[in-house]
Amino acid sequence: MSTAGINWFKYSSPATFYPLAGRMIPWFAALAVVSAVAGLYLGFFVAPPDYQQGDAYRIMFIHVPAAWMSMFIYVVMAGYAALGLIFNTRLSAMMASALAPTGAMFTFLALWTGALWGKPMWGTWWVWDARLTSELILLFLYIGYMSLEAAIDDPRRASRASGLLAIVGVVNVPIIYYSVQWWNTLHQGASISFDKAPTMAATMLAALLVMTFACWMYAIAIVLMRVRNIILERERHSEWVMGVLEEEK
Amino acid sequence: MLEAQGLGAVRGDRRLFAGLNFSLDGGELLYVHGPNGSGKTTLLRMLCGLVMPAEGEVRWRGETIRRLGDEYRRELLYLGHTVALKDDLTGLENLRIASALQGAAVHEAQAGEALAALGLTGFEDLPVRVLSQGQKRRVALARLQLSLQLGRACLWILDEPFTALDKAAIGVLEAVLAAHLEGGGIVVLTTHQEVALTAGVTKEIAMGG
Amino acid sequence: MLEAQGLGAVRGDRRLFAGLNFSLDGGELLYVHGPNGSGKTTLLRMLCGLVMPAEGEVRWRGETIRRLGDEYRRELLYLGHTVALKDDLTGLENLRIASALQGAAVHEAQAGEALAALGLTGFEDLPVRVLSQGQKRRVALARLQLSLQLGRACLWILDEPFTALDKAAIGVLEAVLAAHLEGGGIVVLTTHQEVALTAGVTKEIAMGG
Amino acid sequence: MLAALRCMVMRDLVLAVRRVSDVLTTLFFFVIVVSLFPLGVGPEMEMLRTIAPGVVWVAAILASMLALGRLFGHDYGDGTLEQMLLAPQPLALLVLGKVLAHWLVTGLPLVLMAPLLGLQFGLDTVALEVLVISLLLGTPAISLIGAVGAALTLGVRGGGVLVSLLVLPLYIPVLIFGAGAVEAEAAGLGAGGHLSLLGAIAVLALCFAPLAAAAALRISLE
Amino acid sequence: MLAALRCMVMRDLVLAVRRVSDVLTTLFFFVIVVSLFPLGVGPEMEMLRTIAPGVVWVAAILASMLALGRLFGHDYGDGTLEQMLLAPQPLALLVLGKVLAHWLVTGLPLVLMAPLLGLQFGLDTVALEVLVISLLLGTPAISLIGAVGAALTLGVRGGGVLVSLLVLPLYIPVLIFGAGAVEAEAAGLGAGGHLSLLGAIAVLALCFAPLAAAAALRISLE
Ligand code: HEM
Ligand SMILES: Nc1ncnc2c1ncn2[C@@H]1O[C@H](COP(=O)(O)OP(=O)(O)OP(=O)(O)O)[C@@H](O)[C@H]1O
Ligand SMILES: Nc1ncnc2c1ncn2[C@@H]1O[C@H](COP(=O)(O)OP(=O)(O)OP(=O)(O)O)[C@@H](O)[C@H]1O
Ligand SMILES: [Mg+2]
Ligand SMILES: [Mg+2]
Repeated sequence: MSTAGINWFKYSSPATFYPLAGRMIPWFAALAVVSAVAGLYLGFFVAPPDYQQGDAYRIMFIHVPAAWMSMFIYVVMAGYAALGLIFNTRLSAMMASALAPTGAMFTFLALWTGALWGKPMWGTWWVWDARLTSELILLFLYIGYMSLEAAIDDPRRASRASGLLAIVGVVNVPIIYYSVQWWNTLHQGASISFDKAPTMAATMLAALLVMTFACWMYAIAIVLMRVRNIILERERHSEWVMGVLEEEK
Repeated sequence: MLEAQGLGAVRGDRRLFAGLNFSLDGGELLYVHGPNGSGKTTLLRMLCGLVMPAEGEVRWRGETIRRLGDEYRRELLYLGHTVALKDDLTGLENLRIASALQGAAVHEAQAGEALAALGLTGFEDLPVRVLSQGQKRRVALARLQLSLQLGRACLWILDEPFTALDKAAIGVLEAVLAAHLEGGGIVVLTTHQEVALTAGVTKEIAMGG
Repeated sequence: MLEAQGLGAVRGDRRLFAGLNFSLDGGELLYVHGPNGSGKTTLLRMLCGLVMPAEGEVRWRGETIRRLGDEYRRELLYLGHTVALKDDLTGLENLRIASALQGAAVHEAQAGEALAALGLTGFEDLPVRVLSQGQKRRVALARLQLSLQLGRACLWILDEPFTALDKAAIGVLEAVLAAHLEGGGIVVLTTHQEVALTAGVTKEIAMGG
Repeated sequence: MLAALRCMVMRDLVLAVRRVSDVLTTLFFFVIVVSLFPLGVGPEMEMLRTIAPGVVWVAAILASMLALGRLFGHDYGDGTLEQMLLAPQPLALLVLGKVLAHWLVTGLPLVLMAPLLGLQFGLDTVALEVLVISLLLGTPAISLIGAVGAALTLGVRGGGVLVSLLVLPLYIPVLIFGAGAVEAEAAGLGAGGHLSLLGAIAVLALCFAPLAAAAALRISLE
Repeated sequence: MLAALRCMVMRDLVLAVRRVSDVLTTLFFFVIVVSLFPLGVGPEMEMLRTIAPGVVWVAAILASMLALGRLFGHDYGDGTLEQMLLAPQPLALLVLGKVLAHWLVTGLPLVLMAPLLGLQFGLDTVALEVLVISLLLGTPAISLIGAVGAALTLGVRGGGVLVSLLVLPLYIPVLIFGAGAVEAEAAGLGAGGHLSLLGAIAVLALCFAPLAAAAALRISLE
């Protein structure tokens, strides 16, 4: 195995990861704040009003990143869960459970902003179309993951059981993503793709990308914070945690 | 044949045991004792591979049981706190199914013999549901008798097998254990009752404070 | 005070017992013994009013228990084969609720004392689910200790109370029983283990065989 | 007596809090069942609006029926129910306490959630109001009636499904008046009549169901 | 190996025969849920015909989901599941045997019953045919996927309801393609595409669900 392998295993130990995460959090948090401010400014003040939708479309700058994040975080979570199950690394399991609440939050945000947007656009808060429904199901999957984890007391068993569930649930993600193509629906199809020229104004696109970046940074920062707490809780009997707690007193 | 190396168990905030070592050869009985809650059941389940050790490992014929998998389980017979019987099936059916899943299908006659040896003549065809506590345990223990008849499983792990048995049944069980040890089998058991476990070499582990 | 008149039980095709008579006064212990499946549990449940007798009747202070209803149950404490604890509640909570339903609310301190008497100091606040087999039984038995402290229930009916207990716990239970008998209580119990039941008058019923 | 009732209610609420997931899952089951329908029948808004009260009511009945298994099931399994029978308190009172706690934990959340779901089906404010009132009267009746079925099927293997069979027919009047109230309102007929019938059912159930359930428990535990 | 599979299937079938009420109750639950709808929704035939495939499918999913509790529940409770884990047979194989028996006992009767119910909703012969085929492909998938959820929630209090939360999201594609097949047929689009997707789901579930369920069992019994 190469040196990279050794490093990897070194940082997969909670004891080394804990201080590293502590040092990284401020950077990500700062990046998140800066890019969120920039993105919102671009989106709400610089980007031109849409010729059809007027200003209502601006909700997109929250809706679309949130919807992307909701799916992406699920995949990442399942990936960590798989690592945890296969290599029995404690840290990956902790990462997976730290990701879930953030993913659920973004899913909820996508649903909420989508509903707000639907009122002016489609004249109703909600339609039962494939994409909306599958996004709702994604929320259920997150909630199922979290309830299963909460329902089992032994943390090791809990993270293994919920990890397995996360992996099984991955099948839903492609369904959400392709739902627009498989069923003809009210909801917008993909407007950004790599093989076609962008169909929207450059400032809109820029605002969207900056907002997405902000969501990323926010997610990383908050997940690192959460994982630090989980590490402390699960490893509270190990010597290094005792040491950390002593220091912080 | 059965070896424990540096076994340790943690439950909740409590470290039940750590650094437990022993090894057992054919014909040996390991008597695990200790007060309530000292970790006997946990240790036994660990030896079966049902609980992952927090540290250390269990070896069978020199190989870790995690790697052996089915090979190990073929030679293992575990009876826990619960009787592991289907209430709706008769004693006979229960015994035959348990045996078939263990990889050794038996005839009705053989199963009937094993039940008779445990004093259940006349009760073979009742659904287990209506049997008394002690009779249920006897049906469960008939698996030992059957395994003895077939000469199959070689490692018996028994968690408080004497519970709820009357004196006659205790006598039968003692005889079965002795016969198994004589045939070169291994037994690991816990019990709070005082019973005569004299045949073969008896090792002891005292758990807990 | 407790009288059985011509009690009989039939289960399926089997007549377990018939024409059973006895009477118990304060300070007396009735030791019901017999082989597995002889009908001990059935008899005990009949004395509680959980099983209707096929023939005969059970009387308490001269009145049939069917007529007495709640009055009888207020003086009765039954512990069966199962531990009757909520897995999700702690030992302390289980004890307090059981007591409140019995009509005698107790303080946390009192319940804690009872648990401590059974050697469960340090385990009061764990959910019962994680306790070992013997620890669960100890929590159940703490109800006896508590009833002793309160001087409430006067008739204890115990089905194999010594199961799964280690020696220390058996000692405690014996002492609790003795104290109850000394205070004029009545105990009906079954057990397959040999334990010292010397205090008070001991009557015996041999079932089956 | 009231102390025993309170003790019972508190006990079951504490147990529910220990297992918050229990509470949430009934609720989510309700939400999921309601959400399944549009997937099965297709997304036309007009049709969805018409079937909405029926769907919400059927989902509420199914969700509370599923939760019935837990009403006595655990207590039976661990032997505490036997102890309740031996307690010197009127058994019907203890049953009432258990049902009350059960409703607070499973029925009430459904009532609170229903308007949100109704909104998704495009119901208007008045219809939503009637829906909530009808559920508020109907769900206690459902819990009470269900308790009798749950008590009768205790210890019967497959009881979980048998209980549905026993109680569903009894739920039919509740369903008809409940869903009917919303439809009547929508049709401009006024929901008053339906609602008062629903109330009558609830009161009747409150008077008799605990007694019947207590009797059923004594039979089941023989 | 096949002997172990056969032994498992036979065992569960014998147990089901001993408890015929179990088998019947799943079926009756299905019938009752389907029959509740017209009560909740009102009697217009045209609308009933439109919603029929959706209703039948939702009812089938709910009924098989309810039966999931019995898949491993009893074996877990009485300790025989632990013995299965200790058996020298691939656990996934034993799981497959259990699921197969479970489907024969709970899924197949639904499939056979469905045309009768469809008839009551006024579906024509072609639609009925598609309905039966879609259920024949869909119900095994439902049992297989459900096994994973049932295994994960073993020993978790409130598992009975939690399992619905876990598996329902995974059932949605089955529901969409299943009910969609009948609707597509009715709309003259042909059910072929939907049915082959449904078949693909079933095959995938057959390959992976037993493995996942076996892994889940090992985790749950730790
Ligand atoms: C509750 C309602 C809604 C939900 C659950 C929802 C869900 C989603 C999801 C999951 C995505 C990401 C899919 C992808 O990247 O391909 C998305 C993207 C998007 N949504 Fe929504 N949406 C809702 C309402 C709306 C409404 C009302 C509109 C505007 C008419 C809208 C416009 C968009 C757009 C433009 C995208 C970006 C598509 C792309 O660029 O790929 N959404 N939505
Ligand atoms: N989550 C937990 N937190 C604290 N302690 C726990 C937890 N889970 C289990 N335990 C403890 O672990 C021990 C389990 O012991 P085990 O069942 O192996 O005991 P045992 O020796 O078999 O006892 P018995 O003789 O009573 O059967 C108990 O003391 C129990 O209290
Ligand atoms: N339906 C039935 N048909 C035949 N026999 C039955 C039936 N129901 C119960 N029995 C018998 O009734 C007896 C019940 O005995 P009970 O449980 O009272 O025994 P016990 O003395 O408590 O035994 P143990 O010491 O094993 O606890 C058993 O022998 C059982 O086989
Ligand atoms: Mg033990
Ligand atoms: Mg007995």
